[in-house]
This record gives sequence, C-alpha cells and structure tokens, in this order.
Amino acid sequence: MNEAKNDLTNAVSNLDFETPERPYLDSNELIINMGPQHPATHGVLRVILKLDGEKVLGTECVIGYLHRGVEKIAENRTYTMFNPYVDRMDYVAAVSNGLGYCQAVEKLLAVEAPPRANYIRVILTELNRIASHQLWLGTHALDIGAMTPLFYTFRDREEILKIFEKYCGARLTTHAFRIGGLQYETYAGFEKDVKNFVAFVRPKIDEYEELLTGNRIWIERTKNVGVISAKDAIALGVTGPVLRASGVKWDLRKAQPYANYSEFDFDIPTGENGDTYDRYIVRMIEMRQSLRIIEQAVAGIPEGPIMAKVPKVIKPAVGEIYHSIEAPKGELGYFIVSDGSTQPYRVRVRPPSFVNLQALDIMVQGMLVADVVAVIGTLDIVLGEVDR
Amino acid sequence: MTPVATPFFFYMLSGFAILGGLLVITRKNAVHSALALIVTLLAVAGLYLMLYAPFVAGVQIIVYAGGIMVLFLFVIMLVSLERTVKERQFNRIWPIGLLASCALLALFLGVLAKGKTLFEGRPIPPLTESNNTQQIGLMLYGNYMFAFEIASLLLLVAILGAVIMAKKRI
Amino acid sequence: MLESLKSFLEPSVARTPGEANNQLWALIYVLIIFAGVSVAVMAMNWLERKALAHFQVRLGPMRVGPHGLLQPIADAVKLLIKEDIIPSEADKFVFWIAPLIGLLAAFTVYTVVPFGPSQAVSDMNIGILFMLGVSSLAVLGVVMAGWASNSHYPLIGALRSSAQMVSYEVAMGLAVVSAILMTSLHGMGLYGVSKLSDGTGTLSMIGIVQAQQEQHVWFLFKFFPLGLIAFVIFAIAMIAETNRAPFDLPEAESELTAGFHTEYSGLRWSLFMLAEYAAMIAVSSIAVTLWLGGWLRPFPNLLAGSAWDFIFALFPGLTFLGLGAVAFLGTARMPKHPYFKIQTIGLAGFGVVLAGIGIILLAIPIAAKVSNHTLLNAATTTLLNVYWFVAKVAVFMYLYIWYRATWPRYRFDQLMRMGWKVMLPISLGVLIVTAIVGVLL
Amino acid sequence: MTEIGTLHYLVVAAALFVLGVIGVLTRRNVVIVLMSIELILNAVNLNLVAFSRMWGNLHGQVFSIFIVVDAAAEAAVGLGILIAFFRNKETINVDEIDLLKW
Repeated sequence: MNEAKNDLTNAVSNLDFETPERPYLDSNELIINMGPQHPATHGVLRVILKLDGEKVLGTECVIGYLHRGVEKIAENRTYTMFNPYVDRMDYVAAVSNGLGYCQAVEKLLAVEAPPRANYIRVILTELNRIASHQLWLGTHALDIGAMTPLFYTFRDREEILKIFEKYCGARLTTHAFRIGGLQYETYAGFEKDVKNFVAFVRPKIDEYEELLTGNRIWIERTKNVGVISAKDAIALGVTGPVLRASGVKWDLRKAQPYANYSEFDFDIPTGENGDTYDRYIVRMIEMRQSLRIIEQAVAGIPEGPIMAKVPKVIKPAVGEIYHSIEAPKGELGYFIVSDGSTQPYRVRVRPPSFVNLQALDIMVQGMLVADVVAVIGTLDIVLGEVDR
Repeated sequence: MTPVATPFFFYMLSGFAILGGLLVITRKNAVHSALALIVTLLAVAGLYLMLYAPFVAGVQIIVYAGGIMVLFLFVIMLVSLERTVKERQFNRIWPIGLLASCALLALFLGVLAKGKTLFEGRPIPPLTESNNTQQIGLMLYGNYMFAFEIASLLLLVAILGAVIMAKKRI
Repeated sequence: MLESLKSFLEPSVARTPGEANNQLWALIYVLIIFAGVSVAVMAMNWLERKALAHFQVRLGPMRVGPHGLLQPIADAVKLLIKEDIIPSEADKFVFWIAPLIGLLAAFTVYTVVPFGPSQAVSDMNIGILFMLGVSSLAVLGVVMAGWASNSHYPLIGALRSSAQMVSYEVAMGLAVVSAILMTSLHGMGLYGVSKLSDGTGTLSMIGIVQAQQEQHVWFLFKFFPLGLIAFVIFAIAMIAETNRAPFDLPEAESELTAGFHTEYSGLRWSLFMLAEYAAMIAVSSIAVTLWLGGWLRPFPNLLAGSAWDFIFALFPGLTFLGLGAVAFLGTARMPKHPYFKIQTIGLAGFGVVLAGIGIILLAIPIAAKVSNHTLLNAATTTLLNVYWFVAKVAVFMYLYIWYRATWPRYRFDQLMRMGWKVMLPISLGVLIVTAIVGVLL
Repeated sequence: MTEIGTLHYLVVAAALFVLGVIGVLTRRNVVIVLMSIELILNAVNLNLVAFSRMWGNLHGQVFSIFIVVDAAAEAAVGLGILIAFFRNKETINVDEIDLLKW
C-alpha cells in the first residue's frame, strides 16, 4: 500500500510540468487518477492528470495492467503455436494481427501465400478493419456523450462477426490465417454473405454520419481538440488514421503493398488540421474505402489452392525479419529473430496503439478533462495491444 | 387568509434562526457554518412570510439561499480549508469581543424593555398579501426609482470588482 | 362531506386550499401530489429505459413483469436493500443531509404547481418567484454532496454543477420575466383596461394561466416570435438546470465516473435520482404554466363552442382506452409458450385496468353532458384541467429522453460560453423587445 | 400563548445581530466573518420588515430588498478579495491579513 503511494508520488514528481511564470494557487492544483477503473479509458489505462481547475497541465500514462508477456511467450512456443497468441493483442482487430504475424513468418521462410488465400485474407482483414472502426466509433461517441451510435455500430458489427464465425468458428479471436495461407476453404455462400454485408452496411455508415457529422455539439466537441501537427506526429512515430488526419498520406497498403493490395483501387483519406474531427472523418472514409476493396476482392477471388507449400515443422533459417502491415490502428510490425530452431529466438511487436498513446500528452496539453476523454477515444487504443 | 398557530410557528422559526446563527459562529468547518447559515436564512424567510412580506421572502430565498450561499460554498471549496480546521478558531482578543457583544445585547434589550410600552396594544393595520408584489413593484419604480438605479449600478460595480479581484490574469 | 367536496370542485367558487385556509384539504392535496409525483417518477423511469432502448435498437427491460412494467419496483427494492456505504473520510453529517436538501427542494416546488384553477396546494402571490427560488436550492444539495464525499471526482462534479446551475438560472430567470411581463401586456398599451388587473402583471402561477386565458393566447404564440424565443431559451436552460443530457456534465459518466454522486449508493443514491426526476417534472410544469397555457386545452379559439368542448372532454378517456388497446395488442403478440403465461395474464390485466379507467373517464364527461349535474360538471372540469396539464408535461418528459438519445455532451467551457454569451444576451434582448412591443401595441 | 407582536421580532433580530457581531469580532476565518456579516444584515432586514408590518406600509420591505442587493454586492467583492488574498498569502485568517500590502 505504502509502496504504491510512493510510486504515485514519484511518478507525479517526475512529471515535467510546464509551470506558469508566476506560481498561482499551487494548492489548487489537483492530481487526479483517471483509471485504471474508469469508464472512459477503454480498458485498464491509468492516466495521472495534473489539473488546474479543469485545465490539464500534464499527463502521465501508467500502463501494464494487462501485460501478459506475449513477446516472452513467443520464445517458448513454436512458430505455429504462437499464432493464436497474436489474436489476443489487439482483440478488436484480431485478423490483422494474424495477417501480420503469418506474413512475417512467411517472409522469414521465403514462401508466398497463393493468390486465392491472399484475396480471402484481404477480404477478412478489411472486414475486420470496418469492425474495429465501428467499435471505435461507438465507444468514442459514448465518451463524448452520445449513447446511441454505440448500439448502432454494435448492431452492424455483429454482421461481420457472424461472417467470421461462419468462416472459422470464432467471433473475436479468430485465428483465421495459417503460416502459408489459410487453414479453411471458404464456406458455401461466403461471397454472397460478404456482398450482402457490403450492401447492408453502406447505408448504415450514412446513418452514423447523420447522427454525428453535422451535429453542432459533436463538431464543437471535436474540432480543434487534441490537435497534433504532422511534424509532431512523425517525430513520435504515430501511424494510422491519427497520422493521416494530420495530413500525411502514409498508408502501408499503398506505401509498401503487402498481400495483394496493389491490385485494388482505393483512396487514402487525409485530414488537414489533425484534430479529433479530422480523425473521425478519416476513419469514416476509411470504412467506405474498405468496402470498396472488399467489393473488388470478392468479385475477383480466383480458384486455386489456399495453402503454399510449407514444411510440417517450421524451422526458418537463421536470420531476422521485420514485416509491418497497416492494421486498423496504424502500423503493426513484427520483428522476428530466428536461431534456426523451431522456436523464435525473439519476437518483438510494434503495436500501433502503444506508439500512438505517446501522443496523448502533447495532444491534451492545456485542454480540459473532457478533452482527455475525447482524445483517448480518438487515439483508438486497445489496452491489450498497448500492454501485450 | 389568517395564519394559524402563529405563536408556534414564530417560536419554531426564530428558534431555528437563532440556533443557526449560533452554529455559524461556533463551527470549525466553514461548510458547516454555511449550512447553518442557510438554515437561518430560510427561517428568516419564514418569518418574513409571517409578516406578510412574501416578496421579500422570495427574494431572500432566491438571492440569499440560492445565490449568495452558493457563492460562499464555491469559494470555500476553492480555497482549501483542511488546514484552517486544525488551527486556532478564535483570535486573541476574543474575550473583549465577547464582552463588547454582550454589552451590545444588554443595550438592545434595555432599549427594548424601556420602549416596550410603545408596542403594546397597538392595533396591527391590515396589510394585504394578495397584491404585495404589485405594490412593491410600483414603489420600486415610483418612489425609489433613483435608489433602484443606484442599486443596479452598485451591483455592476461589484461584479466588475469581483471579477478583477478573483481573476488570475485579466 | 359532499358539500365540501363540491365546494372545492366547483370552478366558480373554487379556490386552492391555501387560499381557502383549509388545512385538511391542503394536506390531502400535498399527499396526492407527493404520491402522484412519486408514481410519475417511477413511470418516467420505466419509460426512459424503454424509449431509450427503442431509440437504440434494443428492447430494454423485459424480464420483470410483462415488458418490464414492474422494473421500477424491482429497482426500488434493490436500492432499498443495498448496503449503505458512507466513505470513512467523508463528512458524515453533510453527506447524510445532502440528498435530503435536493429532494426537499424538488418536492417543495409542487406546492404552487397549478393543475387547475383550484387544483394547487396554494396560489401564492409570489408563485413563480417561489418556484425559481426553491428549485435553485437544489444546487446546494449537489454542492454539499460533492464536497462531503471528500473525493476528487465528486468535487469537480460539484464545482461544475454549481457554476452551471447558477449560470443558467440567469438566462432562465430572464426568460421567465419576459413571460411575466406578458401577463401585464394586453395589446392595449401599458395601462390598457383589463378585467385582470390595473396594468400590473402577476407572479402567481394560477394568475399567469388565467392571464393567458383572458388574452386568448398562449404566451408561446404571443408577440410571435418573442414568446417562442423566450420559451426556447427556457427549454434549453431547464435541461441545464436539471443536469440532463446534453448538459449532464456534473454527472458525466465518461469523464467524472458519476460526478457529484460517485460515492453514493443504495437509498441515498436513489434519493438523488428521485430528486432529479422530480425536478425535471417541476421545471417542465413551469414551462407549461408560463408558455403553454397550463391547464387550458389546445385550440380554444379555433375550435370553440360547446360541441368542441365536449369532444375535447373525451380526450382523457380516449387516451386511457388507447393505452389499454396498446396493452391488449401486446397481450395478443405475447409468445404462446407456457413460460409467458403469467406475463400474458399480467399484461391483459393491466390492459383491463387501463381500459376500465378509460371507460370511467369517458363516462364522466358524457354523464355530465347528459345530466348537467353540478358535481359531474365540476368533476369533468377538474379532470380536464389535470389531464391537459399532465399531458403537456408528459411531452416535455418525452423530449428529455429524446435529447438524451440524440446528442453528445457539451464541454464545460462551451456550456458556460453558451450560457453567458448566447443565452443571456438573447433573453435580455427578448425581454427588452417584449417590453417595447407591449407598450407600442 | 400571547399574540406575537412587533416586539417579538425585534428581540429575535437583536439576538441575530449580536450573534453576527460576536462572529465578526472573535472568529479568525474570513469566510465565517463574512457569513457573520450576512447574519447582521439579516437581523436588520428582519427589523425593517417587522416595522413595515407595524406601520402598515411597504417602505421597510423595499428597503430590505435594497439591503439584500447590498449583501450580494458585499459577498461578491468580499469573496473576490478573499480569493485574491488566498492566492498570494495562502491564508484566510483575518489576524494574519494585517500587512496592508502583498
């Protein structure tokens, strides 16, 4: 108990807060512990806030409440055995995690997934991107006080999860991909389901926008809130929609195409101001672009095998590899070192949430408590991925 | 309408008022004092109602209890008082102050006792409650027009003064 | 007994118990209003959960009773038997008394709410001033609760709410003043001759409605659009006053966990909720009284005449019959599985009760029309007064739910900016223009 | 019980007034001193309204309204000074506020 208290005071005293030129009312500065049990921190994030009234003077993120040692576990599992674990990092976008890991190992093994597998991978990943953005939208709107979008987005996300369930039996932590391709052939009617879903969800996205985009309160709450400049964003390594909203046109699907993204025609939305509203708009457009990709992919699924020739026991040659993909939240990278055995020597994950979370401090400087909640929401973090 | 049980309500309300006043000046914690003061203010508002002054009672509730006391509570929360609760509550000259106050009370009571006869047997003129507000309104905008304007000016000055005092940077 | 009943129902001689100096009737009225408000709060609780659920494509409470009808009772029982937690660092006395202050403030207001020309506990000369004053006391409860909890989130919630409630009271008060001003403006110049008064207006709640009756216009439509603007300002300010979405900053769940009542649980917490809903109904009834003609029926000018009066007199009965029909429809659509047997019977019983009430309410005006008996006439009038008043308040209650389902939450500085820089100037302007227009016309 | 006359109200007002004076003279906490001043003003108001009742006219009531206005102004300015002072000296005790400068 005492130690925890000391921890807190140390953490607070180590904060490098900007002090005003004259120290006013020092005793009026509040130290508030937001989280880990707080409804708006999206899990178990703990943010120590130093407040002057309601103005935020500084923040300190305390993470690790959900640390499970995923990277360490990898060292004691074979490459195949570790595959399901990655789903547990960003459990909202489990398919993307799996894609990144499988492709990294494939790169290490120098095998290529067959085209049919790639098409299905793209479809599932983009579906998952929409699901992730829907979940983000619902919780973000809830943080800002609009209850209703949450239920709308969850209603529609359900359809995606149904497709996942039909495809691989799991809804959330899907474990959909295998190293070298897919384990399962698509079920009968997969294409029809996906096409139906695209037709179903298009008007629903309009519906979310109807509730929020032109809403005066929504605009007031999000415009010029949590602004981050392109320079700062790049310096901090921020990626994904957060970076693109600041005006940097950087999307790994275009910049260094993986799977077969180069075959599809889609746009990368960018914002201008780098504020919460732009991030919202960027994600809304991304959902529509994902639908475009899915439409193209589902129309062109080739026939063929779904697995490349991969040895039964995966034993990559000695070497290391870094492979990154564009997860819904940003650049998700896997750095794998192989010592030639069946188990990786070291796996290091570059999670987008963890890196993006660093931007919280500069985004909320001088803002109000309510904005902290909005900014945490707009960063779209998943604590499972931050803590791993 | 004729009030019922006048003595009972009078003694109850004045009892509350005086008890509240006592608590105001004796509590260590300023929030408790404020709470006691609210009791006093409401009791005094009740006394106004018994005196056929409903408008003044309404003003008392809305301005005093709803406005000024909220201001007090706000300030008490703004200036952290945890330290002051543990400190000495009364200043060093408190015996002199108490003595002077007792003398004042004695003076008041003496004057009242001496002038008691002035109030005895005086018929209380009927004061209708039904148009009290209208009458006060006519007076405020008639006889007391100038005073009313001065009062509004005073409030304006007070607002400006308070803002200048309390704001960190202007 | 019958005579006294008659004397209080008869509109020509009827007065409020307060005016008539009848303590027994005043007590009865108080009890009726207390019970009525408590039931209304429970109904509102159910309705809010149900309506909000349907806004949000879900079902809401379905388990306790048919369509969750008994949910409020289950909630109340749950809250009553919950452990009563007082934080050890809290200021016990203030912590204990804070919910009571809010509750008292919310319920005291109802003494002057006019459900009809004689259906109020008392017709105070300072009615509206009293209402505003007492409802402004509610902020004390909030501040006390936040301070006594001795915790950061409640304290911030309390500071927010005290600033918010005091700020919006200003705009609210000015909007109210412009409505009060209208009671004295008859469109005949400032000192125009009128039956009501000698050119002065009135603060009495009953007097305000009677002024609308005499001027043949609801103040909402008077000096169009001045009355409307003042009404809209009041309608916005009253949401802020009662801490409801989109102005629910003091209890913003996502920011301050639960604001000033974070540390409260069980019965005390339920007292806060009771006070909040009671205050919502109270401010809605102020709005109804000032701008929507209180107990007056709609379209008195357009659809005048005794025939129309009779048709409008059937509304209460028809409303309840309609509710009964909805209940029967629900019964018919209940699953036929034996598991739902009790629920089906319960819903049917509820429908029967509603329809029975509807038939009685329908019978009273018809009987009055046929027999023209004084007592029946008086009962009809009373019924209609209360019905129209409650119906108008119910519209506001629905609006509260609608707002909550639709809008995000304002940020604190935006809220204050809107209160002081938008609402206050507009309400001042409306007040001045109303005065000028009233004198010129 | 006897009829309640003006004298009764005067006694109550005198008691409130003296309580307020005691508070002003003996307490150290500025906030409580300000509250005591409110007590004094209330006592005066009570007197005014009681006499207004006694003489049967409304001048006393009008005056008491002016006093309420005064009290509001006084509280606002007083608390403003208090906040400014607290910001600089970190104290709200009257007997420590004797420097006439900050």
